[in-house]
Amino acid sequence: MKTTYLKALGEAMARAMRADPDVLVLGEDVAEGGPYGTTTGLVEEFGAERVRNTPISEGAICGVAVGAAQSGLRPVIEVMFIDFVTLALDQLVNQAAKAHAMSGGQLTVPLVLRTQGGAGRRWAAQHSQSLESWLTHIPGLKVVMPSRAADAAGLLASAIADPNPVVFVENKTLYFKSEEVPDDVEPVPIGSAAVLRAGRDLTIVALSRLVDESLAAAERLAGEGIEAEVIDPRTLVPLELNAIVESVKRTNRLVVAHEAVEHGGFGAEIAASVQRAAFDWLDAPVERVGAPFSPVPFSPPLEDAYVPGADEVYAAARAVLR
Amino acid sequence: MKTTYLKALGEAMARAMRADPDVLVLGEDVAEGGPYGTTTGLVEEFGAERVRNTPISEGAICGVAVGAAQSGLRPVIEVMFIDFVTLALDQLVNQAAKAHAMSGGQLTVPLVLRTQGGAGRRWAAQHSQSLESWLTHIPGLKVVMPSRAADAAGLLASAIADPNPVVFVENKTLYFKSEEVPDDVEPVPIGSAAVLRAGRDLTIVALSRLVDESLAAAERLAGEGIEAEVIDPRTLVPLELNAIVESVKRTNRLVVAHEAVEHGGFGAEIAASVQRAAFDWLDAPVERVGAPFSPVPFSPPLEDAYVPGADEVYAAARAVLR
Amino acid sequence: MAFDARAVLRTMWRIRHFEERVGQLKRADEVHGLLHLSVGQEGVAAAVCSQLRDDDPVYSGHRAHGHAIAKGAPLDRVMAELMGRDAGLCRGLGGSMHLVDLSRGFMGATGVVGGNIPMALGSALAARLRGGDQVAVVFFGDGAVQAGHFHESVNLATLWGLPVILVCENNGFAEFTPRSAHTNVERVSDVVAPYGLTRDTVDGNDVEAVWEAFGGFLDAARGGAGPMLLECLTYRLRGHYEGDPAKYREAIAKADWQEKDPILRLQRRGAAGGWFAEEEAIAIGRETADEVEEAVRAARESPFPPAGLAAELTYASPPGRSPEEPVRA
Amino acid sequence: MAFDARAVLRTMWRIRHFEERVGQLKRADEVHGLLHLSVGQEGVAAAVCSQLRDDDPVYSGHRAHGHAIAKGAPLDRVMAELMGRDAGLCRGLGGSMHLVDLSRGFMGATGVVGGNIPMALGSALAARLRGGDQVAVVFFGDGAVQAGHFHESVNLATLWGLPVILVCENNGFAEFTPRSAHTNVERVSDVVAPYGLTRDTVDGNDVEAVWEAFGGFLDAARGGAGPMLLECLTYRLRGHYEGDPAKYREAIAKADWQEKDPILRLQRRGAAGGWFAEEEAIAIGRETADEVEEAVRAARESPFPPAGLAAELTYASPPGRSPEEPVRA
Ligand SMILES: Cc1ncc(C[n+]2csc(CCOP(=O)(O)OP(=O)(O)O)c2C)c(N)n1
Ligand SMILES: Cc1ncc(C[n+]2csc(CCOP(=O)(O)OP(=O)(O)O)c2C)c(N)n1
Ligand SMILES: [Mg+2]
Ligand SMILES: [Mg+2]
Repeated sequence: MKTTYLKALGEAMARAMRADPDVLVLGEDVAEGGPYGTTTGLVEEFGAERVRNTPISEGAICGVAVGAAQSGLRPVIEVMFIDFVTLALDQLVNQAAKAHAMSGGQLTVPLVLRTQGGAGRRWAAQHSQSLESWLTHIPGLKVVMPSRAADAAGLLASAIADPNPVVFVENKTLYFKSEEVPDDVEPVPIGSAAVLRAGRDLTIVALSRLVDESLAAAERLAGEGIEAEVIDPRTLVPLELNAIVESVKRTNRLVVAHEAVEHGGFGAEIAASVQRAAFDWLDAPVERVGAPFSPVPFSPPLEDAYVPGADEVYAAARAVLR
Repeated sequence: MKTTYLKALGEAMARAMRADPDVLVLGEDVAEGGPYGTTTGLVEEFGAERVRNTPISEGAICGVAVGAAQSGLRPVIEVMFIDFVTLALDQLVNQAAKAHAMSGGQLTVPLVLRTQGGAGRRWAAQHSQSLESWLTHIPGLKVVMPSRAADAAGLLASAIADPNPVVFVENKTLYFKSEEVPDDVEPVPIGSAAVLRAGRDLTIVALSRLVDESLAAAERLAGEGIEAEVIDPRTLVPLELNAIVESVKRTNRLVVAHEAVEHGGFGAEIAASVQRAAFDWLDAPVERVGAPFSPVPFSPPLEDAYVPGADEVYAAARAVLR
Repeated sequence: MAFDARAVLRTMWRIRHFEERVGQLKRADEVHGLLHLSVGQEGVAAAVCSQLRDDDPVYSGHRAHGHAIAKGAPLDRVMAELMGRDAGLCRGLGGSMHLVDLSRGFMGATGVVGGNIPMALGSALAARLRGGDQVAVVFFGDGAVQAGHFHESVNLATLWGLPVILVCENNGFAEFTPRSAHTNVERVSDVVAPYGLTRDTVDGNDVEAVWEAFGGFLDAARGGAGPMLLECLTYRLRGHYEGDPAKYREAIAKADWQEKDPILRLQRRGAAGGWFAEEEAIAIGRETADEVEEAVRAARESPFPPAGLAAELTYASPPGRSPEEPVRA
Repeated sequence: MAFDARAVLRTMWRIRHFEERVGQLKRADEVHGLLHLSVGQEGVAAAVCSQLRDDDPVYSGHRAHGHAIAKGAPLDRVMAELMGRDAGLCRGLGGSMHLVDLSRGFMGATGVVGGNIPMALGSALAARLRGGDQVAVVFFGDGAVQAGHFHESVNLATLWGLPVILVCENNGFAEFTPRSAHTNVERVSDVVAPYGLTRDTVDGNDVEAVWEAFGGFLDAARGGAGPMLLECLTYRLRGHYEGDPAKYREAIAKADWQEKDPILRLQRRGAAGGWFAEEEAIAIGRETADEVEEAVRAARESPFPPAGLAAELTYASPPGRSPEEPVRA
């Protein structure tokens, strides 16, 4: 069946709400479908009690979700831009992430925080960030970042079913990409990576929007007789590091690619972990592809130059092959 | 002259306020000295207009500081615990860090956000975190994290003089350590590392509280005939990576140690950068020392086991020497 | 519910003895961390929580011991928590600022001022969506009222008509500074006036007054008339935290305090009203003191938690792979 | 300051023509990003900013074009910014939601709703501590009033008596939902009542009324009587952003709008009051339309900024070592 990343998310929410009356959706304008239409149709099917528009109060909304989750509901909240998660971090990091441990295991917080990041739409520095690496540093949170419509649906199903707080990071440029998906989506287990292309010469680990960019770079490399293996971790926490390490032990070369600023990005964690786990197998230093160290510029040519893509992945691949 | 990290900070603020009428201090109970007494005496000398107690409104306080800085003041704000910086991140990350670039260079935001992190005082999961790595991922912010009273004073002077927003990360367990410092403190340039112990066999890069722990580990190693070089970057952004890389090119081995959770901590950035810059010189994978992946437990024996120290640094050193 | 003077007196004494004992044990380094005692404020916790059911969710903040005890948390397990023992309410992982007793509907305390308020709304929302008649209650101080979370929450609670009662213990101080250093609005109940929610300000040291005011709110909220805000004017007898020299304010004269003390007041009132004989009050004081001693003894017997507990409880099962292993792979 | 009908009319037409042109250019893909137009709301920007000095700091939000223009930002440089050109106010780095013109005291816009309000307090604090008589002004919408930053700021501004005027453009909608979906408190001026600050609600499409109300506040604030809040009831004629189908609300009937339109209203009023001849008004409309065309032409001539500009301006000089080099070492 043909669908889009966006529709896949909406349908995953609808399925979860049909299956479990405790699932509800909260966020700004979600009953109107939100700015992208991700939640379109939900209020008609499930009503305004379970599909709740909220005021512009990201902090309180997240706190409400934490309390609701602690009391048995399974809230799915939408924070319109990951840039605004900055307003919800006390609730997410100090409360949601720690409640289970701090209570000695009494409380569980099965909430999903859906948000989206990334540049490319000329929305400038406050609506284009990629801040997922922050969340990977917080024990108690799970962090999911799908690049495929089918994974988005399958991982959202798993996230809603998970007893822990899950941050679900979407990408605004993927929403409208049309894609073929199986008619009945299987839940995708949180913590499992996907090998999207097999190869023997180097491994490329890519996140979210950089997955397609990396596949494009792999095509170009293939034209030059180089076979790149492309892995999409899909989940950042818990990360299936073994899948990456096993691949690197075969290819002996690694490129890690994401859209977030390279400095302090999740690529650093992957690079640091792999150089330790596969030191004797690496024939070249791990190369990282990420955004340069500056805010996202508004001007179209500058934004286009700022956002890493297939060219940067290709160059990094060439560097590790040198 | 003998002093403490705490007193050094207070005196640095007093000196800056004497030298520049635009410098002011804002924060909860700062006129009363705050919970530690860092700002004791300031209100008596500079008055309540320049030493301002605030309500419990971290978000607005940070925003006030941004606006004040954009209008020519040099605010030094105190966020009592780095855990509460979660409430000020919109202002810090979306506004302060980006104002200069987003305005095409028109605005400057010379503000200093002082805060403190770290465990060890049984203050539990919401008052013991180390979140500095978040801030190193944000272009436009400088991040300073001194381990020495003299550096605290010298770097705070530089931070207040800096035209950019500087996050000044202190550690609660260092405050009362008495230390010998020169009578008139020299400003310490932001972005310069300090080699605290020279050695040929391995390099240990340590942050904040882990610096003394690493020096202790180095002593123990010395007793076993191993000479560790200990480097305190002092500034995380901008990081003097060259100082670390040069050292590693001599010692061929690196341990990075900080108190923050290892996963996603700043040690990952250092490890990823060094394995790339010194790949051919490394005789062993870079080892990282950091906290385990869990919230900080309250129970004293568990907290003591949780917080990394000299033993963990020693074990990591032994691992890279294997 | 009719005012149960005996029960309230017993609860207040339980809290008073507990807190006093915690103060001693802190100086003896037997309990740990940042300890915020509620000595002098017991009336609010007792009058409010005595009227709640176990399934009414209650949230508190950094000054939480009294609320947890009043909600029914066992003294020995609260004490064990402050000692960091495995028998503690949170198995020693939470500590003073993070007490939780789910079985008693004590949903937890947060150390981040104001952060607990939206969570209470969430529990209220859950009660409503699941068709229950539970009422959520959140305790917070006057300092929290200046935090954005408070306003966002009051707006949401009124917009959604949630069954939640916001109980502000206004002791006139936030840490070392008086309310006048935090806001121009003296009365917390005035701050929320624009939202048109039912609100009241009472003398928090007059337990009967708190009982009546809260009881009325509770009945209304059960009937679906929430939210409400109850401001209780009270007084913190000790420093902000144990060890705080409290130089920032002059101590209250002993006589004035005798006048204010919610426990002594209730005893005087009870004696005058013939609610209970003086001996009975004395007995309650003695019995609760013994309970606290017994709690200390029991808590001391509990071992510290197993080393791996925090890592084990970082994720709820099925936790999936802990991210640490892969990192260690 | 006496109401200057001509100046205000000219400013409103300037904004109207600019915004309409931006709408066209967006469809032609010549301007970029999330564009929030203020068509229908020009009266507030014009009546407020016309009374300010260049050194009075003004903050705005995501719907900022009109405020920037009214504060004196050159049309061509605003247009060039929306086109992402080097001649733009922010050299193309900011875009529609981040306009800044420091020389005119337009301190900037933020795209994060509510985030601009505390910053305006900071500029007001700077004015006071540096002994100036500047008054800071911040524009925000009704949606921002439910954000914690708003309340924390109102409390602080009143506590510190800061020379800041909070101007709320209440257009009854936040994105796709009416105010009733965000709060039970219809009037923003009622939300702040407890803080006892001077406040007023006026018809924001009646420029004379806005002028008078704001002028009075401004004089008082210069005299040190701040803060104040002015709520301007207005109406957003277009969608939330350009391209928004605006299905969520029925279009206003042309006749009703003719009635409401702040520009037509002022023209009717001006003609009736003999403030200016109809030809004059027509001329103002024509001249400002030409200005906008000239601005478009000039903006188109500007090149895009140099590739390295964002990295170069990430830190103010002396920037010290950019962290990137070391990472690249
Ligand atoms: C967000 C936040 N900021 C600062 C603190 C530090 N702090 C702990 S208690 C306190 C004062 C709280 O006063 P109040 O709310 O009146 O409660 P009380 O201590 O009087 O019971 C402060 C500022 C905190 N815990 N959380
Ligand atoms: C903190 C935050 N949350 C959400 C958004 C998305 N958003 C942009 S404009 C807007 C509505 C703002 O409404 P209002 O303040 O009334 O201004 P108006 O658009 O009506 O001028 C929202 C929700 C945002 N920019 N910032
Ligand atoms: Mg108080
Ligand atoms: Mg609006």
